[in-house]
Amino acid sequence: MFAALAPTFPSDPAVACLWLIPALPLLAAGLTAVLGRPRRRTAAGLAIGSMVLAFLLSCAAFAHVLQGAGQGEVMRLTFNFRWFQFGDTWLQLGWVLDPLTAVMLVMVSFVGLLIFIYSLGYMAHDENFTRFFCFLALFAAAMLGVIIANSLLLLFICWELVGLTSYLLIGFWYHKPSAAAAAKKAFITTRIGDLAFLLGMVWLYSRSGTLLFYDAGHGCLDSAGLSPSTAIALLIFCGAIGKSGQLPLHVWLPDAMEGPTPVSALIHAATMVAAGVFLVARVFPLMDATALTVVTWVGTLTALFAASVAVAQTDIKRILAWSTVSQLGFMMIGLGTGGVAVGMFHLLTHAFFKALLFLGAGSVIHGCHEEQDIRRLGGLRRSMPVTFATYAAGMAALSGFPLVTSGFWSKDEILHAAHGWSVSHWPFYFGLGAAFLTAFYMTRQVCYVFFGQYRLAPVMAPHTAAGQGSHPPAAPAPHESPRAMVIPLMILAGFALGLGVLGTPAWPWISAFLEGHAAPSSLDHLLNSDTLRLMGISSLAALGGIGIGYWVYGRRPSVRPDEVDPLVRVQPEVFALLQRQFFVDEIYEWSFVAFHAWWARLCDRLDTWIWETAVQALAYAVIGLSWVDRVLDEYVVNAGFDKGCQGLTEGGQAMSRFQNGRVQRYLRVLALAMAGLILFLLWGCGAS
Amino acid sequence: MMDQLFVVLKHWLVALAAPGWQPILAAAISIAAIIGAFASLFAVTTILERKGLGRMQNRYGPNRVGPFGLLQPLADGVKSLTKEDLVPAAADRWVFFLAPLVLVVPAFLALSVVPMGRNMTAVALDAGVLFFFAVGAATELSVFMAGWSSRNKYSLLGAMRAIAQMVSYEVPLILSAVTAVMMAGSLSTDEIVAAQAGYHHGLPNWFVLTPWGLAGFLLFLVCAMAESNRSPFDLPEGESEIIAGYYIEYSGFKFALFFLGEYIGMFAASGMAITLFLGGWHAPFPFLTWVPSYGWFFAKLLALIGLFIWVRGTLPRLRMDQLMNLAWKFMLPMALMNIAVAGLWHFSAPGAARWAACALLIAGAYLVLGRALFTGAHLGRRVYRYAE
Amino acid sequence: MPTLHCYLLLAALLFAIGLAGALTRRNAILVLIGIELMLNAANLNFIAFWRFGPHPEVLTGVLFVIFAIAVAAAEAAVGLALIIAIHRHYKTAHVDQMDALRG
Amino acid sequence: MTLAALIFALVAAVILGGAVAAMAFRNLVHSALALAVSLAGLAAGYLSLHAQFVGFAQILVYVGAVAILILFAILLTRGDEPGGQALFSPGFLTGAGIALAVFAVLARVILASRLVSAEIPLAPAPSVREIGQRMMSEDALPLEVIGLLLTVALIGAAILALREKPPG
Repeated sequence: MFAALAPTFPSDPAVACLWLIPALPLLAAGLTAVLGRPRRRTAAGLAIGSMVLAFLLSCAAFAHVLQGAGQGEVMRLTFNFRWFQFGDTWLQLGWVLDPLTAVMLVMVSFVGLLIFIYSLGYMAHDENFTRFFCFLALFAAAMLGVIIANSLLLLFICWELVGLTSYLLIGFWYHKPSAAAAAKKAFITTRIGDLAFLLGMVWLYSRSGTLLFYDAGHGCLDSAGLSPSTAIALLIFCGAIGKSGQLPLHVWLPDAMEGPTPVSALIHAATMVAAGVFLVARVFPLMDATALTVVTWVGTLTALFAASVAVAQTDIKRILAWSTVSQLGFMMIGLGTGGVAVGMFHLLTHAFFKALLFLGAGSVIHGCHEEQDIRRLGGLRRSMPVTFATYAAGMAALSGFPLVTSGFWSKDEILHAAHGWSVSHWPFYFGLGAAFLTAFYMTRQVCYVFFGQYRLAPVMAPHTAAGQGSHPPAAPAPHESPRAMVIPLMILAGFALGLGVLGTPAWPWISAFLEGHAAPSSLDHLLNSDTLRLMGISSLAALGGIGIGYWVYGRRPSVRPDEVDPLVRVQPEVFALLQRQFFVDEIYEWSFVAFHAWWARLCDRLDTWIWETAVQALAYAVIGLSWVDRVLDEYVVNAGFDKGCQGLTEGGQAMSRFQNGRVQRYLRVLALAMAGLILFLLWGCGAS
Repeated sequence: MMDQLFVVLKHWLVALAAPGWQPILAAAISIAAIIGAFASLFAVTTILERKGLGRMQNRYGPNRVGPFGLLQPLADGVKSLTKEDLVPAAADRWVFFLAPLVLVVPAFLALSVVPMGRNMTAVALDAGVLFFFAVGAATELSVFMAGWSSRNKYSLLGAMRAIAQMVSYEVPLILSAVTAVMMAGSLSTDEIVAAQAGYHHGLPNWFVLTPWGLAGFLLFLVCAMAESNRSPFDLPEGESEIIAGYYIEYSGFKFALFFLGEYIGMFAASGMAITLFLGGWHAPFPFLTWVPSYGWFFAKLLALIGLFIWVRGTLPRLRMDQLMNLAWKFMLPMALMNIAVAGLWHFSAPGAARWAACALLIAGAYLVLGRALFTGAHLGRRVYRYAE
Repeated sequence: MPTLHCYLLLAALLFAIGLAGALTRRNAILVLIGIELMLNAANLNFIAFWRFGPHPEVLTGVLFVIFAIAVAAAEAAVGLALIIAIHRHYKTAHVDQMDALRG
Repeated sequence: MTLAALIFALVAAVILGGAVAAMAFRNLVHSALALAVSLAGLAAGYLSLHAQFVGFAQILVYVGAVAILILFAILLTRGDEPGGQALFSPGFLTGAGIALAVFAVLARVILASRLVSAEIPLAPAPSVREIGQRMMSEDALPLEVIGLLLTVALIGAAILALREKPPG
């Protein structure tokens, strides 16, 4: 696709083939779009096949980068081409291959692949199977495009595509009003951020004259690029806020859970929401101190806020959504305080274990007939053991169980960076609090879902009977999910636990890789005092959260769905506040939405009373004129014209009287003429 | 002396008359001679034909009147002269009456340009061959008149058939004659005959002894048969189909005239064939030159008539589409090819090579056209549109 | 002794007869016949002028007539074919009924 | 009354008689035959003018071909015409008058013309050979054109006379 436009094709095969990675899913999406609805196997085959190829190519690219790693500076291969010309300047697009891209590529394509496979099982009974896979493939293409983009414009294009697919997938079950509303909400909310993003981009272009990140020393991120600028950075960060659901634009993310669970896992946990973080990481050189401070504080508040809200939620997926928000806040803290490496490390680990958790939740929902309320679930430890084991691993990773989980190490990195932050210590303390709360609500959730006994009434609640997809109200006994869903769970669990080794203080490979120098492996980094102290503190917070959570919910699991939450007995108002998510939605409702409604009504009045009258007057004037014109036409022009035509017609008829196809008449005229001619000649001769 | 007998006789007779009337007398004498000679030849031919056909069909033929039935023609003549002359009530009298004359007169006229011996051409015209064909064209008119005037659908059909056939075969007839004209470089029959004089190591210089000459002769002969409505081209008077064709209604003397006209036409065609290809009145071999020239001419004429009779007794009648296909798809291209070959012959050096080349060309054309003619596709639907 | 005038007058008369026929007869074929007569009148004129002209040895007149005859033959063929086609279509051979071109 | 004058009188009589008959007969076939007679007379006239070749060509072409053609055309077109129709087209008197006028004018011109050559040049005897040479040398181009014309006319006539296809 791009290569066709390339004036000089890059010699490096890795870069040359880079465009294939998004192109393949795009092709799959296109082909699937023209497929008929019943062609399920073809659609799935196309999507998954394209994803497999993309994954292999990503691995190849990753290996290519890995070879070049470790020589002091970051290895960065770019390829730019001209898209179109306005005035005398060419607008250039391009793609880049550097450690950041490589890592993200591998992560996204791998998680995406697993989730595709998972969807085989989860969506097996949906009649819009093909459409679903078409959207998924399109999303994957767009996401990969975001990753490899070397131009802010190309990134923005793919970014919007991502937003579009997110909208389509949240509203996938559009027959549910809540789903449609959620999709609209997500779309509009992210638009707000994207508007700021666009402004920042335009401003950046006006400043630097190019939107390429890296262009042999002329890109806006190159060392020779323009100096960091607070305003532009913040505007672009607004885009990130919108996408990754930071305060104050977080409201769409919990509602986005209306979409199918694989979608939640892929888009709203692993990849798309991480795109914001990735964007900040990508444009990190543009960020100056002020911008980074803003990023840090936004992240901090989001982390704490979302974690506290998550404590009081009862919908299994909403809890995970809120935790996603808070984890994204953690990533922002990491970016703001510790730089790209820290944030990206948590992004990677989080992608894996959060995807794991969502898929586990999906498995639970799938097994319990679309039941999402944790108070009605319970005791699934026995009925779906694999799900339980993997879910427990994910939960441990999320709540940062010391040493054995990847979440522990990445979060520890962030806390470490926050602690070392020169500006303020509050992010550190808030982060600790958020970590504690994370552990607490995860424990609460696990206790509700997997311990105790099964509380779901044999008779289904109405809102579930009207449940998604084409599920028949089967026997209430929960069952383990099919293999297509279980195997990805296990793989992800493995990564969720083991991925941490890439970023331990003893061997910080990931940061080294991202910054492009060899990773120093030395145990004393791990063993020096304050590292240990921080590790201790964070593990204390995690273990404390787990412990208290178990003390509150695990000792005596609730037996009936309508049993009140233990916390309500302690602090009803606070709990209510948390349950209502600090009334943010309501505030927005009363402020912005109301204002908009009022404004719209005002415009409507304006339209009706002022503009319309003006238009009406004008219209009447024109009508009058045309009437005059018509009269003129009919009684003046037409009459004269008709007269002329009539005259012509009569003349023609008079002429045509001679033209009576009688050959002999013609012959007679001829003969007479000949005689006349001869006589004329004769007299002519006589005269001469 | 023997050779020029008749010429001298004529001159002597003419010399008797007054100068002013001499040309007219000369013309009258030659006309009388031609009429007498060919009328008697007609009588001979009829008996010859009837007996010959009888032999070919395992019967005796006429054998009652006179010795061996030799006086049969006389009897026929008397009979037809004394017979009642019927004219159909609805017939168009004048045309009906004129038709036989229009047939007979041009036939005799045509004979007048044929050289029957040394200096024995009745009317030595500069454009003799052209004249021959021109007057031959009048026969079609007479046939039409006969068929149309006697208000009989069979006769009309016969006339139509005959005219279609004649018109079709006139083209190859003339074209095949053109070769001889080309070679002789003249339209005058005398010069054509003169061009075939002399001998060339033992053989006469007749055109028929050259490839194009042979082909032209055969073409001319076939076309002559068709022109004179003789079997196998006797569709116009096919008894089994349309009784007697265009002269059903004729009887008595008019019928005899038609009969006469047909035979005279045949004689004329044979005479022209002899003139064009068979060396006219020239003797076939040098040592036979003592035989009078008219002797040779009439010998050849009788031979050709014998051939005509033989063919008539042998071949079955053609179908109409076959007839037309033969004319337009075989004879005409063949004649054109023949003209081309004659040109080649004329402009290439004498020798065996020329001979072989021309023979090969003609043989090739013959094979190709013959094959094309007899692939069944051409023997299929008949496209015959006059009797709509 | 017939002179040029005689032949010219004869030709003129023939022409007039043909013209009269072409002008008055209804049947298209007869109109064609009249036209043929006129043509032949012209031919006769050519021959007469050639014969009585100052240079009879120059054969232009004769050749002209020969060509004229050829052309006339073609003309007759095509004309008759036209008449037959028209008759087949309009079921008439009368020129006063063939007026489809009237204005 | 010399022989030549007699011949001319005969020829003229045949020509004019034939022509008038051809134009006046009610029966089309009679007209065609009369035409043939008239043309044959014309051929005789050519002969009397020492144009042998032309005369024979005239007979060959007109009597042999054109007359037959006309007869066929008559038989083909006369199939379905009710008898007793008007012989002449409407207003034929004017036509005849016009023809008469034309003849008068022509005669006036001829008689008024001054090309009265008292002495008749002695009869030339154009041999066919000369005509042929002339045709092949100077008039080669017209000859070719005539050949082309005849071919075209042949094909065209064949196509015209073909049966009409039923529409569609």
